[in-house]
Amino acid sequence: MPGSNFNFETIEFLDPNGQLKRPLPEALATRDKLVELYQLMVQTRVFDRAAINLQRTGAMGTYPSCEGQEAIGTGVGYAMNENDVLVPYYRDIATQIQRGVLLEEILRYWGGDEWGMHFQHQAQDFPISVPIATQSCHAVGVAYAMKYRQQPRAVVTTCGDGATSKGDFYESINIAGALALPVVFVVNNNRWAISVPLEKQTAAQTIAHKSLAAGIDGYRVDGNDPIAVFQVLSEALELARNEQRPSLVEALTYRLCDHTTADDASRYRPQQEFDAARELEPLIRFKAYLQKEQQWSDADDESIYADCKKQVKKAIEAYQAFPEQPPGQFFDYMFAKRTADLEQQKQEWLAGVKRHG
Amino acid sequence: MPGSNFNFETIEFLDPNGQLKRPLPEALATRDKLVELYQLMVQTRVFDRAAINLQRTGAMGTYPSCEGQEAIGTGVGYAMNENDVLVPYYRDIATQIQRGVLLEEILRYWGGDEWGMHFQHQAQDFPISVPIATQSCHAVGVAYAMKYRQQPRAVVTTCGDGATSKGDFYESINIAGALALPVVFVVNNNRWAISVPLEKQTAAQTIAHKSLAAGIDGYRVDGNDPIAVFQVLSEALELARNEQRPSLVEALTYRLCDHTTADDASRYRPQQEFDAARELEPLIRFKAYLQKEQQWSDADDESIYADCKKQVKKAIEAYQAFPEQPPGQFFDYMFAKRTADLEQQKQEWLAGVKRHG
Amino acid sequence: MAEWTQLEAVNQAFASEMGRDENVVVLGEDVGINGGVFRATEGLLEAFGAERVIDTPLAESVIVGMAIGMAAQGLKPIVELQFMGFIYPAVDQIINHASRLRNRTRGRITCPMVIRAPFGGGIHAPEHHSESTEALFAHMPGLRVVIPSSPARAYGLLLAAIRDPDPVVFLEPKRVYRLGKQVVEDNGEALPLDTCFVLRDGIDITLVSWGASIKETLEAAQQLAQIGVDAEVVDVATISPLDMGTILDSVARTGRCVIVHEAARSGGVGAEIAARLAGEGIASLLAPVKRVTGYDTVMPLYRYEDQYMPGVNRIIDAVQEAMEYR
Amino acid sequence: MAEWTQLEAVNQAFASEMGRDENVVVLGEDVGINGGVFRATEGLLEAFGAERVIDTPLAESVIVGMAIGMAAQGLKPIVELQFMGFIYPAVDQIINHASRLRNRTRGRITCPMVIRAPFGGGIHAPEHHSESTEALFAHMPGLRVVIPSSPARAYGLLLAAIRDPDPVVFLEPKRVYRLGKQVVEDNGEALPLDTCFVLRDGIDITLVSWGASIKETLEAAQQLAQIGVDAEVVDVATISPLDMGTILDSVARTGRCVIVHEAARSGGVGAEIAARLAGEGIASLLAPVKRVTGYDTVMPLYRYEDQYMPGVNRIIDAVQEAMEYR
Ligand SMILES: Cc1ncc(C[n+]2csc(CCOP(=O)(O)OP(=O)(O)O)c2C)c(N)n1
Ligand SMILES: Cc1ncc(C[n+]2csc(CCOP(=O)(O)OP(=O)(O)O)c2C)c(N)n1
Ligand SMILES: [Mg+2]
Ligand SMILES: [Mg+2]
Repeated sequence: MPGSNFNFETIEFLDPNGQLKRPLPEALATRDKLVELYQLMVQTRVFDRAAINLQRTGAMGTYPSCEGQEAIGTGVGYAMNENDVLVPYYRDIATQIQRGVLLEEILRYWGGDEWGMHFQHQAQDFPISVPIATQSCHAVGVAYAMKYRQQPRAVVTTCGDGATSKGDFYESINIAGALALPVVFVVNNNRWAISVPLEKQTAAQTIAHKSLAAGIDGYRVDGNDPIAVFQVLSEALELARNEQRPSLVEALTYRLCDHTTADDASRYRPQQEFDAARELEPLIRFKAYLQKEQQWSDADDESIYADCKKQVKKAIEAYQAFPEQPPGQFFDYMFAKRTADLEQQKQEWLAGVKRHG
Repeated sequence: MPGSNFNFETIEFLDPNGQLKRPLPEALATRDKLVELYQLMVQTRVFDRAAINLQRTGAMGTYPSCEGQEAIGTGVGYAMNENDVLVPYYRDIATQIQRGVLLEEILRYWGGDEWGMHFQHQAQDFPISVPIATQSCHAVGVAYAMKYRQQPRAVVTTCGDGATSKGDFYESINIAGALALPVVFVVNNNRWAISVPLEKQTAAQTIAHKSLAAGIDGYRVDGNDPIAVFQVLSEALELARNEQRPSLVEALTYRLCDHTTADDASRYRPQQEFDAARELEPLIRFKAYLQKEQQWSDADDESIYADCKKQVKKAIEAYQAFPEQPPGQFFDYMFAKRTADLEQQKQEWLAGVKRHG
Repeated sequence: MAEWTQLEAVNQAFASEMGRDENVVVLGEDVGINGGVFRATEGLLEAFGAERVIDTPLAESVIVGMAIGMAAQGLKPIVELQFMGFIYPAVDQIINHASRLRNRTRGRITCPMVIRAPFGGGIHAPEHHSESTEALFAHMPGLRVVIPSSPARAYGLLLAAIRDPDPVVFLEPKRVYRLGKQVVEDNGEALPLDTCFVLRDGIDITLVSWGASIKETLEAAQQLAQIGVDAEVVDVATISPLDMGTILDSVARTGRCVIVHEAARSGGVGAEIAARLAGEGIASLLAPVKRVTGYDTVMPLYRYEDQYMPGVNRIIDAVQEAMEYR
Repeated sequence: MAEWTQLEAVNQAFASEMGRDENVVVLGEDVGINGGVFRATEGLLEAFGAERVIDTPLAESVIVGMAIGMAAQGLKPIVELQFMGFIYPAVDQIINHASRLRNRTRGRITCPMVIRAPFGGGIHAPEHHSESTEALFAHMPGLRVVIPSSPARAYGLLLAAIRDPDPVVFLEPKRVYRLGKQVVEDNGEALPLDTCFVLRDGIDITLVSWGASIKETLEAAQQLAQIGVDAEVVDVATISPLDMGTILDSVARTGRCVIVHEAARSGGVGAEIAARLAGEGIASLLAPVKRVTGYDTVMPLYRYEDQYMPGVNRIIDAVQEAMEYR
């Protein structure tokens, strides 16, 4: 078939055994930085497990785990500048924590409170978008504003493999190409969209091939390797910031979890495939690398886990200590100022509360 | 840029001077067939001019000319089997007339009467879709039904270059690939979407490259050459019907007309570009070929034009002789049976007509 | 005879009709091996095969658009949209095509298809999973909008929707999907569309509702009975086209009306019902028509959704106001 | 001072506000060199450059979605959608995002943006070019829906819409785009949103309308005056949120009300107004609230569109019925 024989090379630094296959990128060539990457992944994993547990015990609502996909967010966040903007989806915790979003805010959102998206320490990043792929469109708008103001900034927006089937994804990459906007589209290709495997999602040879439809740069990267993700994103962001060259990055990973806590993947996922993917997961690999090449000890490892657990414990306490919204606050943020209708409805509502408690 | 160096060859038979560059496809290797192709193009052109004239004189509403693009519909229609299905857009007159749609029906539609889409002699083809690219979705559904019933049939759906920016186009080619459906997407790349030139529409290297996003076959063809269009469509349809291989065909042409009669292209279109495109248009080229290679005389040409004009005159007479819809018919086809509400509204309406005439 | 939840009733209606008519196919995200995120299509893949139970890519516009093409070829597609909050990308196909193809072609191409979506709040689901925007579709000429509120009606109305020669938006109140079972005979018999169901006779006031709110409405009626107010309860069921006759008849007898729905108040389907009462029904009205509804706000995230939902207390308050009006 | 058509007034509002505020940008299909298919953006490209007057690819969803991203960064995007019939692909972005981002982020990210679309029938345009589905947007919490009906209101309300800190759907009645000129002062002054405009005082009956139908409504009022019926005419202008106070006041004085709109009757914005009259306003009503509207059908193709449109005769008939009601 014409065209299908074109290949995107998959960029890898660490192999599944933690063996470094190319020299480290300069920006990561110190032990501290590498440990930081590891710490971010561990932090994410520890948080993720705790969040699932909160859901299971009824202390929080439905939650989408990102187990197995921690390297993507870690590499992406590490490559971003503070004044770049993130337009995320729901498996980007590792990125969000680097962007200043608090763990307790993430819990608060999944705990059913809008304040979880208020982001005390992050003014410009978008909240996650539940309607799949819609955020791609916002990202190009943010990128347009940066270009309009001639700022050397860029946008990273993320989505899943399933999202690449949606019109919004394609309209966005196409307009990013047509208007030459500083935006990087990162696709977390975890091979599943709830119960639909990638093979049913698209016949495209790879997700990276979709970049050709928009005339933007395409990259494929090992999404279980935070070094590779960092490196590719750094390059892509550089081109975006300085040359207004948009790109699409396909990060290959696997969803080592149910779709969300409301899902049961055993209904549809072949156990063998899952077991094989487990072998490739980022934390084991990175630890092996650190042990082999960076004098990483079991004690170091334990101490990092202990640290992360402490952080998460604090976040859970903060989550549980959040004040309730004042009664009827849901009327208050629809518009800059409550309309007359909303004012009347709020009064009516308050009167009802008064009557019935 | 990775991938952008991949090229789709443009398939051509006739060069702009009417010189045959490859042997004729077997299916067209008689003078009669070639004359038939020419006649279809002439018929379309003559009709088109007459339709514009009807609009200008107030006898018909807004009309989208297809001047310069007659070879696409001619080749497409000629390649289709009777039991294939066409899901067209608004510049497919040359295809539609081969499918049994009457010229007077086309006039009737643009003359503001739904009966123009009733198609007395064509039960299954879709009417044109005004909302851009929406028809691509219908085409995959029709193709699904054919595949479900294991019929060796296929669907052709068409759209413009602008339409390829829309989510619906992409969702459709992607699902056609994912489900392996017998459908051919033909893009009339006339280089403009109203006032927006192709360069602003997409940064893709070619429209054919968009096939790579869906993992379907891609073709590029000279859309001013009905032989080339016929040949590519024949191959693509064969693969669709027998192997459930969907494809995307980019047909290169130029919009040698205003967008519609409501448009004034001189506001935005470079005259030079237009003049250059004029040189390449299909009727001149095909006539030159017939003269050089098929003993085509001026008398033959005049007689074909005379024939076509006669047809068009008859069509206009039929259009003008159409009976008016019975009063209030717009209530009658919303549902298989008028609902109680519609019955009541129709009675109310009829009473008003009685009162005021 | 079996006892079913609404969800089971939906599933059985599928099974029954797919067994009867091989033109019926089901398509949507996760409808196959996963049986749908609510399990409404559970077992269908095994029973009818992957050609008839189609797991699609994640693309709502083409899912509905594709169903239109299928329907034009004589199939009877049933689309599952995962949640009503994800119906919007398909609105163009629904409004501009599904509802119009018959009229556009003067009957040559028709769209017998069903678009199903779970809707409504109250299950502590994430953002965009609690929509009640049925009014959007009720305003669209050429569409039927049908909402069951019990297992028997889910079964009978879904059968009717599948067999209807025109497109039907079929909204399933997910809050009551698994709430309460009912004996339903699996006899393949459809219930009538375009008809209200009177669930409780009464003489003092008419309560009009649909979907999950029927639950609170019936509860309110029961409590009201204890304080001497005898309420009639009407389940609209087909919210478009409205069977206004039944409602007008009831209000002609009771003189008072309270409409209950979860959707935002302004421009909700309650407005149309109240408007017709203000028109044709005005002579019957002894009191203002009250609407107990969601507010003109987004549905709050789950921790606060109870504040938003129209509950029994609010219905009773409105009824009492209406009863006291002179 | 200049005499402008509505179209010129829109164009001037653009020019005025773009001159004043460089955060204002315009985007859409053909808005650049072509000046928009109706020429509403004519001259803006030359005056403000291609960075601020953006010809986009043909993709309504990303056009609106992109505007959301721009607005989040402090730009004030004005989107032109070519016709209201092509707004549907963008409904998801409008409903799920533009109207909700402020609430979702508790005010952190807001969407000051305007979505303009020409709407309504009566210009003999092709299929899908005659939509009046304003009710869809009026039902959406978090959106303002504004419809001017004169050059002065087009100018003043568009300025207000651009300056508003929240998203505004701004629907321009294209049938009257070039019908009649009016002296408008180009003073950069906005008119108030969320307010009805009383166009004619009267004591016998209240006529409520918006958009192009204001024309027939005023004509009807004039003819009615000749037969002794003195009608008050209210232009709703902001159809969401409704300024119901003005309408209730008027009906409190007249006791009768006829609502006129081009959209399909069932579930139209007229329903909400009538419903509020049936609620809060019931004590004022001396006659049934009448709605003179489009029918629950698709707008017919142009040869038959006059059959569909609510004309002066139908308004007068309804008024007479309302006046005769005892
Ligand atoms: C428009 C829309 N349709 C459907 C859904 C329901 N849904 C939530 S996540 C999901 C699958 C997403 O898969 P993918 O894009 O691969 O991301 P992943 O969850 O695998 O990271 C679906 C269908 C939704 N949120 N939005
Ligand atoms: C969804 C939608 N948006 C906008 C329009 C208005 N419109 C009609 S044709 C057209 C341009 C189409 O360009 P292209 O796809 O290249 O086809 P061409 O007319 O050049 O054959 C536009 C914007 C429409 N019909 N539908
Ligand atoms: Mg995935
Ligand atoms: Mg074109």
